[in-house]
Amino acid sequence: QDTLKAEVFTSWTSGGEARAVAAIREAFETRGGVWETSSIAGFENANAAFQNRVVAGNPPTVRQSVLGMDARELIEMGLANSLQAVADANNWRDVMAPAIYDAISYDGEVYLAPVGIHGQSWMFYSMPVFEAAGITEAPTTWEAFFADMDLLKAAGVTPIAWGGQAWQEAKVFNMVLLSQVGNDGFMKIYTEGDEEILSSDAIVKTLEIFGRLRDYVDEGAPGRNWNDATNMVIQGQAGVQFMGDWAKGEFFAAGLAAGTDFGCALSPAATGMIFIADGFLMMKTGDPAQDAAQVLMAEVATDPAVQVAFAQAKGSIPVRTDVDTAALDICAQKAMSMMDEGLFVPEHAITISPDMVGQLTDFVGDFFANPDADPADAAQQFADIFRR
Amino acid sequence: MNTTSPAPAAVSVRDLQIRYGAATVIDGLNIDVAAREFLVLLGPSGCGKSTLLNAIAGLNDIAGGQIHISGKNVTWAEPKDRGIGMVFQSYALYPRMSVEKNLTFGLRVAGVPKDEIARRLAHASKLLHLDDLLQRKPAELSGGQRQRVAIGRALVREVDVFLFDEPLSNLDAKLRTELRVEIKKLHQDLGNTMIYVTHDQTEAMTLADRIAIMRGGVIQQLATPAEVYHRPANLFVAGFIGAPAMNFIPGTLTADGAFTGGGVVLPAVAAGASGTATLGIRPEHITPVPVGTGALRGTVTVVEPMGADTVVWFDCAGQQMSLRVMGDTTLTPGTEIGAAFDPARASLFDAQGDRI
Amino acid sequence: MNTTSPAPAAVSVRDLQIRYGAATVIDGLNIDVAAREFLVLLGPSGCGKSTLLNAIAGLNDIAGGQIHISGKNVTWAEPKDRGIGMVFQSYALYPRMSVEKNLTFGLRVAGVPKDEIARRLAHASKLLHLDDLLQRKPAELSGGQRQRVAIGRALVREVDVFLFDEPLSNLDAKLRTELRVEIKKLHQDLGNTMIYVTHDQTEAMTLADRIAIMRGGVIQQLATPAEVYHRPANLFVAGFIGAPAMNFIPGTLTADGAFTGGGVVLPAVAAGASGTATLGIRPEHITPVPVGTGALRGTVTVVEPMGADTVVWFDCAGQQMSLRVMGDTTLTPGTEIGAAFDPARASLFDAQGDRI
Amino acid sequence: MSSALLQSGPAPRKITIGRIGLYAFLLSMVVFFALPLFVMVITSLKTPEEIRMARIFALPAGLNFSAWAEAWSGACAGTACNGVEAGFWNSVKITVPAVALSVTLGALNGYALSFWRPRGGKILFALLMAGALVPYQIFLYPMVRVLAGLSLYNTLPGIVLVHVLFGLPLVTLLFRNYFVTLPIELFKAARIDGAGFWRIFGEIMLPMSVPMIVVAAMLQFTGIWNDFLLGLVFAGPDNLPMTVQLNNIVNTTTGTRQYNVDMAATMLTALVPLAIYFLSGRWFVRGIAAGAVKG
Amino acid sequence: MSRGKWRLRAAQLALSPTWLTVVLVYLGTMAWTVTLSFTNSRLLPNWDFVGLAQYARLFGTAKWTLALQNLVVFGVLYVAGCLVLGFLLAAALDRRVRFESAFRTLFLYPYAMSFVVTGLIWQWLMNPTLGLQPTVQDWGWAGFRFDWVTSRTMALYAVVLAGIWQGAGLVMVLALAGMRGIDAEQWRAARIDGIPVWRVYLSIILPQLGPALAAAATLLSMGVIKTYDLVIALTKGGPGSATEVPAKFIMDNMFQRQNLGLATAAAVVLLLSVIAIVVPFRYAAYIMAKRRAGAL
Ligand SMILES: Nc1ncnc2c1ncn2[C@@H]1O[C@H](COP(=O)(O)OP(=O)(O)OP(=O)(O)O)[C@@H](O)[C@H]1O
Ligand SMILES: Nc1ncnc2c1ncn2[C@@H]1O[C@H](COP(=O)(O)OP(=O)(O)OP(=O)(O)O)[C@@H](O)[C@H]1O
Ligand SMILES: [Mg+2]
Ligand SMILES: [Mg+2]
Repeated sequence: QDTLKAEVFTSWTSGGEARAVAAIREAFETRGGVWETSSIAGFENANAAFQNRVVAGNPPTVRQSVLGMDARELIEMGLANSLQAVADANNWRDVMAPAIYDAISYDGEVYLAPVGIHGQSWMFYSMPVFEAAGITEAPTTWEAFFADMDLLKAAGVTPIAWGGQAWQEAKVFNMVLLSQVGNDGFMKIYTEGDEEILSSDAIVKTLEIFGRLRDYVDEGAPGRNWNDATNMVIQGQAGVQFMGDWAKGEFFAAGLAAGTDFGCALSPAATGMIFIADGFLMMKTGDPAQDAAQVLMAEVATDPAVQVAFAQAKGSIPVRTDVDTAALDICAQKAMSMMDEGLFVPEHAITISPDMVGQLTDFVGDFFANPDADPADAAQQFADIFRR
Repeated sequence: MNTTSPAPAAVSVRDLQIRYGAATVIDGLNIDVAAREFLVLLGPSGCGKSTLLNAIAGLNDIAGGQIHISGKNVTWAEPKDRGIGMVFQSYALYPRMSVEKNLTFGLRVAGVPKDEIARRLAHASKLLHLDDLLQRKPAELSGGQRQRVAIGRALVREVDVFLFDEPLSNLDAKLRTELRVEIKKLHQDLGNTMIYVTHDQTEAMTLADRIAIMRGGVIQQLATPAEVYHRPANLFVAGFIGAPAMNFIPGTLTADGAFTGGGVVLPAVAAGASGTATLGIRPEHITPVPVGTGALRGTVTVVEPMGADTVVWFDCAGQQMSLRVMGDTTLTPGTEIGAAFDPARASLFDAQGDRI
Repeated sequence: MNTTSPAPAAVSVRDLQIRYGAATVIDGLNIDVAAREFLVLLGPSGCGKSTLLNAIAGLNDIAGGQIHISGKNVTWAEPKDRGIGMVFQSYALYPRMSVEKNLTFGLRVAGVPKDEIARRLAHASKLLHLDDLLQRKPAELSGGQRQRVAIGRALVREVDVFLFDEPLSNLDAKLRTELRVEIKKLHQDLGNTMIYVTHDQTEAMTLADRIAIMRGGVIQQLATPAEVYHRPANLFVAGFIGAPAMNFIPGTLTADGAFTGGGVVLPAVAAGASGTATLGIRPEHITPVPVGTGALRGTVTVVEPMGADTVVWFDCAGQQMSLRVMGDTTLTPGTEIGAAFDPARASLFDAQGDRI
Repeated sequence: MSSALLQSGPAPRKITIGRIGLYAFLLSMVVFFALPLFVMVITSLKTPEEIRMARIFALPAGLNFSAWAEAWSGACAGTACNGVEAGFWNSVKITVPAVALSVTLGALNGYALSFWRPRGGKILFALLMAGALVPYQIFLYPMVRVLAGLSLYNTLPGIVLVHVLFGLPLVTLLFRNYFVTLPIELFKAARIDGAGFWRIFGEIMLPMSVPMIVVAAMLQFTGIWNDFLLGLVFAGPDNLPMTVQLNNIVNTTTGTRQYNVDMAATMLTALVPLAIYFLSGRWFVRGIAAGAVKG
Repeated sequence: MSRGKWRLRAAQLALSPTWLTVVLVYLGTMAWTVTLSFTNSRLLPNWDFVGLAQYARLFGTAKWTLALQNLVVFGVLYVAGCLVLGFLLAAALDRRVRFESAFRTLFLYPYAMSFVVTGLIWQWLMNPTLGLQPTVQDWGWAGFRFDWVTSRTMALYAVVLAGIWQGAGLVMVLALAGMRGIDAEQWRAARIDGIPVWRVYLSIILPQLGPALAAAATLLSMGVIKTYDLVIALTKGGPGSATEVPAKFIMDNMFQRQNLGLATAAAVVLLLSVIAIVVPFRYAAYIMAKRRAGAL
């Protein structure tokens, strides 16, 4: 009999990511699977390698993929296996939040096995640094935030640990945007390209606030990796970092505890939690053994115990609502409760095409890099992305 | 087919046409080389000597005509099958092979038996005094030695026809004189047919049984050295052969066949011709005589003592002329002299430059 | 201080020593070149001619000695300050500059006024017939034209001493003959001092007022061409000058001064000397005579007709000898001949090779 | 007696201002060119603590090769902690045959194009040169299709083939330019000796082109060894070259960036081509002088 | 009488792999690319033709025009910089310096480094918080700034600098070989003419190095168009889009943004621009060579 061998193609190579994957792997192997990792660091590189393998008709068994539009074309071209049967058998519709179940379904059919949800509107901060600067609690408005940042500056630390790569900047931009347009407005922009909101003052305001952040960034920021930025907070060289919850993994890996060494607050004035979720896409390989392995993989990845272990390691939150959250850290618990309240908003990558994601990223990157950029003009450019 | 009775001719070229791209370099050339003959192709640079030789060797594609070697039509044959050996100006020795390997490469390629190769190698290296050099690489040889190896490479092929393309022109004057004599002796010893390209007239004169003087792909004169020297077929040949060059006196032919020009009057030299003409006199056929005597007069400009003889340049009615005397001379620049010559040894050319 | 009265000498070299690394190429050489003299340095390749010339030009570091030019000690002066112009074998034209630029580049760098440059340019280009070529690049010139430009570049410097390093050896024989005459005329017109390096003896013979024959960095003979040709100072000079080379007959001198060797007996040629000796006879001083008459006898091996004269090689007691006759000859290889010569025109060398 | 006499005029000074300026320029260039290498080496020898002090020019406290050892066999990329060792051997397996093949084929091309001038040769050469100017990215998909069709995709022979194909223009150019400088008489002499196409190539032309083989091999070697994109796309998971693994190590970090390990891995990756240049740079220069790269 | 043809059969045979490569790989790929550029392919190739829409979009994309501009600026500065520095180095080494071969090796070794390594190391040296800047500031020169990689205006020059560091050695070797090939008598002639050394290099040697430098420029240009690794390793195209280059634009759209149609259109435009630059250049060289041959 053929072994249940699965080649898993991921771009998860950093510490927390790697440990999270290991959690799935362990369970998969315990249940008789044979796991083979193909990981390439960097999205561009991983994508290039993956897409070429698809073109060659030699895809890996399992592809790590972001929920939403990213996998759409592969599915539409019939290159992926449906997971509807697994989903039905394991009753995914009931144990997963509707937002998630929607995001893994394409035209009514489930194709992705979700593995983790990331809350993205986080502001991590170093508690010792805040204390030393005389800041007692995390700011909840932008005005308060900037006041605190001035304190940090005066204390001689870099206020914001800034990862100067456009995709990171886009996430911060979204946090500001969310604070200005609210959950509904955010959804309207990113699902419908709502003209009214796009032409409103809120966008200009967003860009003004976003632009002000430049003053609190050190000169080494451009090009910096997110984990290098996280490390600045860990080392006490910087005060805050805006980042998704995967940054927690770095804090934990450095032996820091949430709530005592570092704080996880919502970004100022946040009205909800922007999320992004990862899943496994099961590629059509034409090999029955691999098909079987894919089913096993889907079951393992969504298994409650694995979900908790994965979330713990990666800093994410489980995709199921029926798991025991006690083992999770306080940040994750905070996020879970927000999810229960229905305050989760999907990130742009889930709702708009990769092409538009790219344009948005370019836009944000250029805007932030150019201190002379005029917010009003920039608001026009932002709206243009959705007008095409 | 009608002209193909090449039994006596070792090499016979018929209506040869050669083009490089659009340019026709040789257009309808015919030449027959007798067996055992030493034929020299002489001409200025670019006149097509190498082109012709390469065509005979089969190294050039030809556009038309035929080539026969030793009675066989080899027009389309491979170079190796033509029964020729060739020696190049640049020696073209294989730089990474020893002399011995150089000499035997062709034989080994052809699969000649070992002992036969050894025999031929021994023969050639003895004849050319290469015995001590066999293990050297070409870079370790002097120019003259390299040239001998190149000849040896043709020799071991034991063919009837040897082709030489300016084999001595990369050597210095002294060596050239020595090797010239060697080649002449080699020809006397071997008795092959040799076709030899050069632009050095001394080589041509001393080596050739016959000289073919070429210009622009056309043979101007094909004759023995003496004939070419003393009875040049046209002005080009006359000017090309001889150093210093033949003196030319422009003039006219009158209806009665007399030549007048440059102060010279020669009665009844050319019956029937008329119009402009040129009189050619070789420097050694002019003798200095007291001023007033002799057909010519002029002022000495330069005196070139050569040891055995002396060339005196003089200005004759605005034209530089030269004369040659044995040994030394007392003439000095500035002297007025007269000059006499023997009309019988002079050449006369018509308006087209052809000999009358 | 005793030797330094260089007023009459244009160039004066004292005790010159030149080393390349450890090898001493020239060791204690002295030579004086008179003003307006045409001195030729002649010698085989590698004998140090270029080295000496470069030292005079200031292009070589010297290890010892002094050099005076036009009365000034220039031993350490920069080349440009020595009042010399130089013409190189490879022409050394600046390839990307037009002829005009080539001629004037040095003047422009030196900051010579524009009209002065124009004057000198006009003068040189007129003298050398370069007017039509001024806008061409060197690559667009023929060899002879390039050589004229190279001379022009030395000319515009308006200096007293011209140095030539084998200026004609890259040209073909015909052009060489022509330009040789031009250079000779140039010297006659300009009246500068010229030092001219060559290994071509014809050039040396025809151009020189005096020839310095060098070998291994040492001057073997410094004399007029006629003297060098007819009374060579030693065997080396005798063999080096003349083509075909002088015939040498080895022999012995008896106590009474008679020479015996190769079947030749010459009574009382060298009083006082004895031991082995060599008799040298130039080919043109040997005349073919009926077998049995004449001092020598032999078999003709090769006949080289040259047009104006003919060289006949004959085997004389196992030794190749040559003789030269005017015009053609009826001798053919294999003929037995006798050969006569005039002892007065022969040279005799002692065991050390020096002239007796 | 004559020392006063012989001593006349100033003897040339050996050390001139120009000379000093020349060496000053050269030394400043040495700093410019050597600095990065120097920093890489010393950083790779430092401990993480030393690096954190942010003095990149400070010499390491001691010779600490642990970063090298880790980079070689222990550094992590994802769940795998194997360093660059496997990649090193993959690179060797890819580079050696690819260099050998492309140099052979390029030499053959150059030879055929320059001496035999077959019909269409000029067009072929022009197309080849045009191909050298195209960005690799656009070759990827079609090449992948072709290789997949040949069952060579993601195999060692496949990646070798890709390198050979993309190396051809440069190597062909080198050899063609070299062969046209050789005297055509050599070729003619061999033809008269009866040698055919292959024999002339193997016994006469190849032995003569050693300088060019060196240049071509060195250029190809560094090119292929340093390649990232083609290795990433064509080599397949089992044959990933060293550069891809270097990328995985350098671009993924856990906590504090291990600059010393990054630098050691970088050095290890660059080591082979560097060694080749340091050891045979002389031959490279000689080959270039022999006429490799002209117009 | 089909002579001549069979004689060349071996040559054609030897060239057949190359023909195959050229036709299948180069021409085939180009045809494929051109075709795709007329489709609206996104993640994977499809054959849904949309005419020139991708081209229209391409030239409406500020990032692409910026990438082209950057490529031109980078290409010109990089090639010119390599040529100038390489020539200077060669001229310096040509002056019979001691330890010449040590210098030469040192100047050449960066050429053995990949662009990835080059980019990494210079990114580090030019990083204002890690590299040269804090160190020199520590030495007491507080105003010292060397933050090119993170400066929007200077980042492109940072790429140029790293490129020159990598490529100047090759030019040096080529130029030095060219200089050593120049007839020594020209130097002597120039000394007699009293031309200062620098002037000889400038007015006499430099013009003669034309072919060598052209060859070097060709080799370097081949790299310019493909510039990707260096930018990725050094700046990732940033800050903002300050160092965006066409190859990265193509790469991003092909593999990141699921915009294959646009990527292929960009590739075609890039290719056409290369041809538009190279062909007239080559043609001019060809004409000049012809003229020179004809003139003699
Ligand atoms: N491969 C070629 N392609 C085009 N033209 C050529 C080629 N080879 C020779 N030619 C031309 O053909 C003519 C004859 O050339 P060829 O080499 O036969 O002259 P040559 O008499 O041997 O001259 P030289 O004495 O200089 O060797 C010349 O005008 C030359 O330019
Ligand atoms: N730069 C050098 N380094 C070392 N030895 C040299 C150098 N130049 C010349 N020589 C040696 O010095 C000797 C004289 O050389 P020189 O060039 O003066 O000879 P030449 O008489 O001009 O010869 P040719 O007729 O070949 O030009 C030769 O033995 C040569 O090998
Ligand atoms: Mg020829
Ligand atoms: Mg010399």
